[in-house]
This record gives sequence, C-alpha cells and structure tokens, in this order.
Amino acid sequence: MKVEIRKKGFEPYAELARYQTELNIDGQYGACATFIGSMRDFNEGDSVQSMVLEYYPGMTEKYLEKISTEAIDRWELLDSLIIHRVGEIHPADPIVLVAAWSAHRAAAFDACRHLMEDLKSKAPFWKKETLSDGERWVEKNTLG
Amino acid sequence: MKVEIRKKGFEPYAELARYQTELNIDGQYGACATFIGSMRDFNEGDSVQSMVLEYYPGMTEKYLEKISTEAIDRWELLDSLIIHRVGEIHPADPIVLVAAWSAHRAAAFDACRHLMEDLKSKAPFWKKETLSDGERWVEKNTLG
Amino acid sequence: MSKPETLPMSISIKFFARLREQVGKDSDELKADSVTTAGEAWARATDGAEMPVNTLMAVNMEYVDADTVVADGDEVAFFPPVTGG
Amino acid sequence: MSKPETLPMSISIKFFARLREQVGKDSDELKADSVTTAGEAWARATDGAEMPVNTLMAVNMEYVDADTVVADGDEVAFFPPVTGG
Repeated sequence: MKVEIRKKGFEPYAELARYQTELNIDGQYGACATFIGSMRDFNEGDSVQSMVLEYYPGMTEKYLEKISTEAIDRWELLDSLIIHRVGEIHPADPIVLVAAWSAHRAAAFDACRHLMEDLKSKAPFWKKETLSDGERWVEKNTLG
Repeated sequence: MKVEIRKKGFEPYAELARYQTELNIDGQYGACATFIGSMRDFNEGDSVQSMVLEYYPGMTEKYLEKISTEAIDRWELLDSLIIHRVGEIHPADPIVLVAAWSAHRAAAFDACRHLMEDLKSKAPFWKKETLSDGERWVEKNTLG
Repeated sequence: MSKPETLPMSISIKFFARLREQVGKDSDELKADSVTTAGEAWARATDGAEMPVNTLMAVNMEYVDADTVVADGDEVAFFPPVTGG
Repeated sequence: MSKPETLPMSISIKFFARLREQVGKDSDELKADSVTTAGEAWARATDGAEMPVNTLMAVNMEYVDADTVVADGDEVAFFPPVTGG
C-alpha cells in the first residue's frame, strides 16, 4: 500500500509499471483496475489556463492511508496505490492516480472506484483555477 | 478507438502511455479508467503452469470493435483501447487491457467495466490450462 | 438424385476450443442442395453428433441461434462458452 | 480575572483554501482558559465571523462537527468542501 502527495509532475503509467514491479505479487493478482484523473482545459464552460492544488499536509496523507487500509480489508485487495498532485498544474497534467490489485476483477473495479469517490468527496484538496480574466476556487466536486 | 489481438507478450503500461500520446486528446479528457487482467498461477484450487488462449480470427476483432463503438456512443467517450493476448502464456503475463477516456469519471468507469464484462461474457476467446498432471479447458467465466 | 458437382450450396464450418477437439476437426466445407439452419449444419458436419449444451454459434461472425437459416457461402462456427479476459 | 500567561489551553488553528483567504490568515494560536468546542474555536479565531455554510472542520486531522470538544494542544482546522481528484 502506498499513498503519495506529489509536488512535481508525474507520469502515471511509468509509476504504475515501477510500483507493480516492486510489489512482487506476480502470478497472484488477476486484476488491476486503475483510474487517472487529468486536468482539462475547460471547466463549467470556461477555458482554464492553470490551476493550483492546495492540501492539508498531514491530514491529507492520513485520510488517504485510512481509506486505502479500509479498501484493502473490505475487498481483500493484494495492494493499492494512490498518487495525488499538488501545487501549480496545467492542462493535461495528471492530477490523481488510483490503482487496486486483486485476485479477481470485481474487487479491483469496486475498490478503485470507491477509493476515487471517497477521495473526491472527503480528501482535503482544493482547486483554484486561473481563467483568462482572473482566478476562482472550484466550489464543489460533482458526484461520480 | 483501437482493438488489437496480440500473439506476443505486451507491457500494458507502456502500451497505454504510447497510445495515449498518439491520441492527441490532452486537455480534453479528465478521466481514464483502465483494467488489466493477468494470468494467475492458481485457478480453482490448482497450480497452473501455463495456458493457451485460442480465439476466432475475424470474429473476435469484429466483436471487440462492435462493443467499443457501442461504448463510445453510449458514454460519449473520447476514445477506447482493447488489447487481448492469444497463444501460450505464463503466470503473471498480461492477458487483457481495456481503457476508456472521457471528460468525466463516471463515464470512464462505467464504460471500462462494461467493456470488460461484455468481453468476458461474449468475446470469442477460450483458455486451456496446463496443470502439473495434464491439460483442461476453462469451462466458463465467472460473473464480474 | 443430385450429382455432387451440382449441389448449389457451399457452407464453411468452423469448430473452436473443446468442440474442435471433440469433433476432431477445426473446419469443414458442407455441400448441400437445400437451405439449412445453423443447427442442421452442425448435424451434417458432425454426422449427427449431439450438440453439447451451451454450444454457441455464429453465422458470418455474428452470434445466432440454432434456428437461424444459413445461405450459400456462409461461414457457420460452433464453440463452447467463452473464457477470455 | 486570569492573567494571559496562566491560560491553560493552547489550541492551534488552521484555515485552508477559500476560508484561508476570507479569514486572512492560514493559522493562529488560540489561548483559552476553558474547554471549547470546534465551533467556539472558529468564533474566537475569527473574532466572531459567521461560519460559511458547508464549512468542514477537523480536530487533530480527523473530521468532526462543530459540537466536538477540543482539548489543550489540539489542532483545529477549517476548510471549504474539498475539490481534489
């Protein structure tokens, strides 16, 4: 299990390949479900130039570790990985990566989606967008 | 949209990175959901040494293209990718990769899972396992 | 009595996986003088063998059922439940 | 009348995101002589400003509600709805 807050850009597929190699669960997992969230260049009808992602150092990691541990228990996962970007980001930059490894596919799918929904509704992160005519806080996340 | 039957091993994350770069949808997609199925070294209580994946050349590709087109329409995906291995494989080898790109996460999650369930229940592939004491056809896939 | 060379229909048959092993061949070329269904094609191609429960079939690479009529030049395939992914 | 240097409670306050901008500070150190709730901590740290609807709060990095009692040495944080992922 790993949870990481990233202050610099990251390449999700390279992270996945590297982490999975280190896991040493080859032959045990039949399923890996992943989700990658990236920054779009538009939101609520407006063109977005960049964004700053703020977080609560300490609580954010703690919260993500808690939900990872719960998901591993609940779905009997072999492992999970969450990487979340903070700081200034630009369109197309990866924001979040969630992955769940398990013996069977239903558990991997369910756990990955649950982790993303929980992260989006409760993990302490906040987005502030820079538009062509100023800045604005993103008010709330939509339900998945 | 791409569907591919692979006769040799493939590295799912490298494929995803390469395909996504070629897609040219940076800044448009906010979500990419993926699933990777790999060969386990056990099945139904038995240790499995290797496996041969048979398919129906022509119909398999046609079927996967049909469900990809349907998923792109139904969930307004930006794109999808399916790669499926055939031939002789060994534990830990990737068998299947499914990915769905969309503006929002619900569509990506729903489409990726639907594609996997449809593929597992209807795409013409058959697995024959080699155990320590002989071979056996896998009788049926479990529901996801 | 029809002469073999004048049979008007030629249907390509394929068997996959366990069915291929049970039937003992991966393909066949059926010659017939009347329209038949996919189910009849199985019977002719296997010398009347019983079709295993859960056998799936396709005509021209589309799923069909045993009652589907086949036409000259069609490809008819038989296979067990799929187990990919 | 208590002397400031003998106030027994010290509570660390944090504000994030839009609330940080509205309150005009990212943190504060509350000194108090009685046990207070998270809601009271907000009032004291913001000179009685109205708490925005939907404000979330945490004590020692665990979500709580406004009635939760805080103790000496606690860290109390206030922030708007989260928008990560």
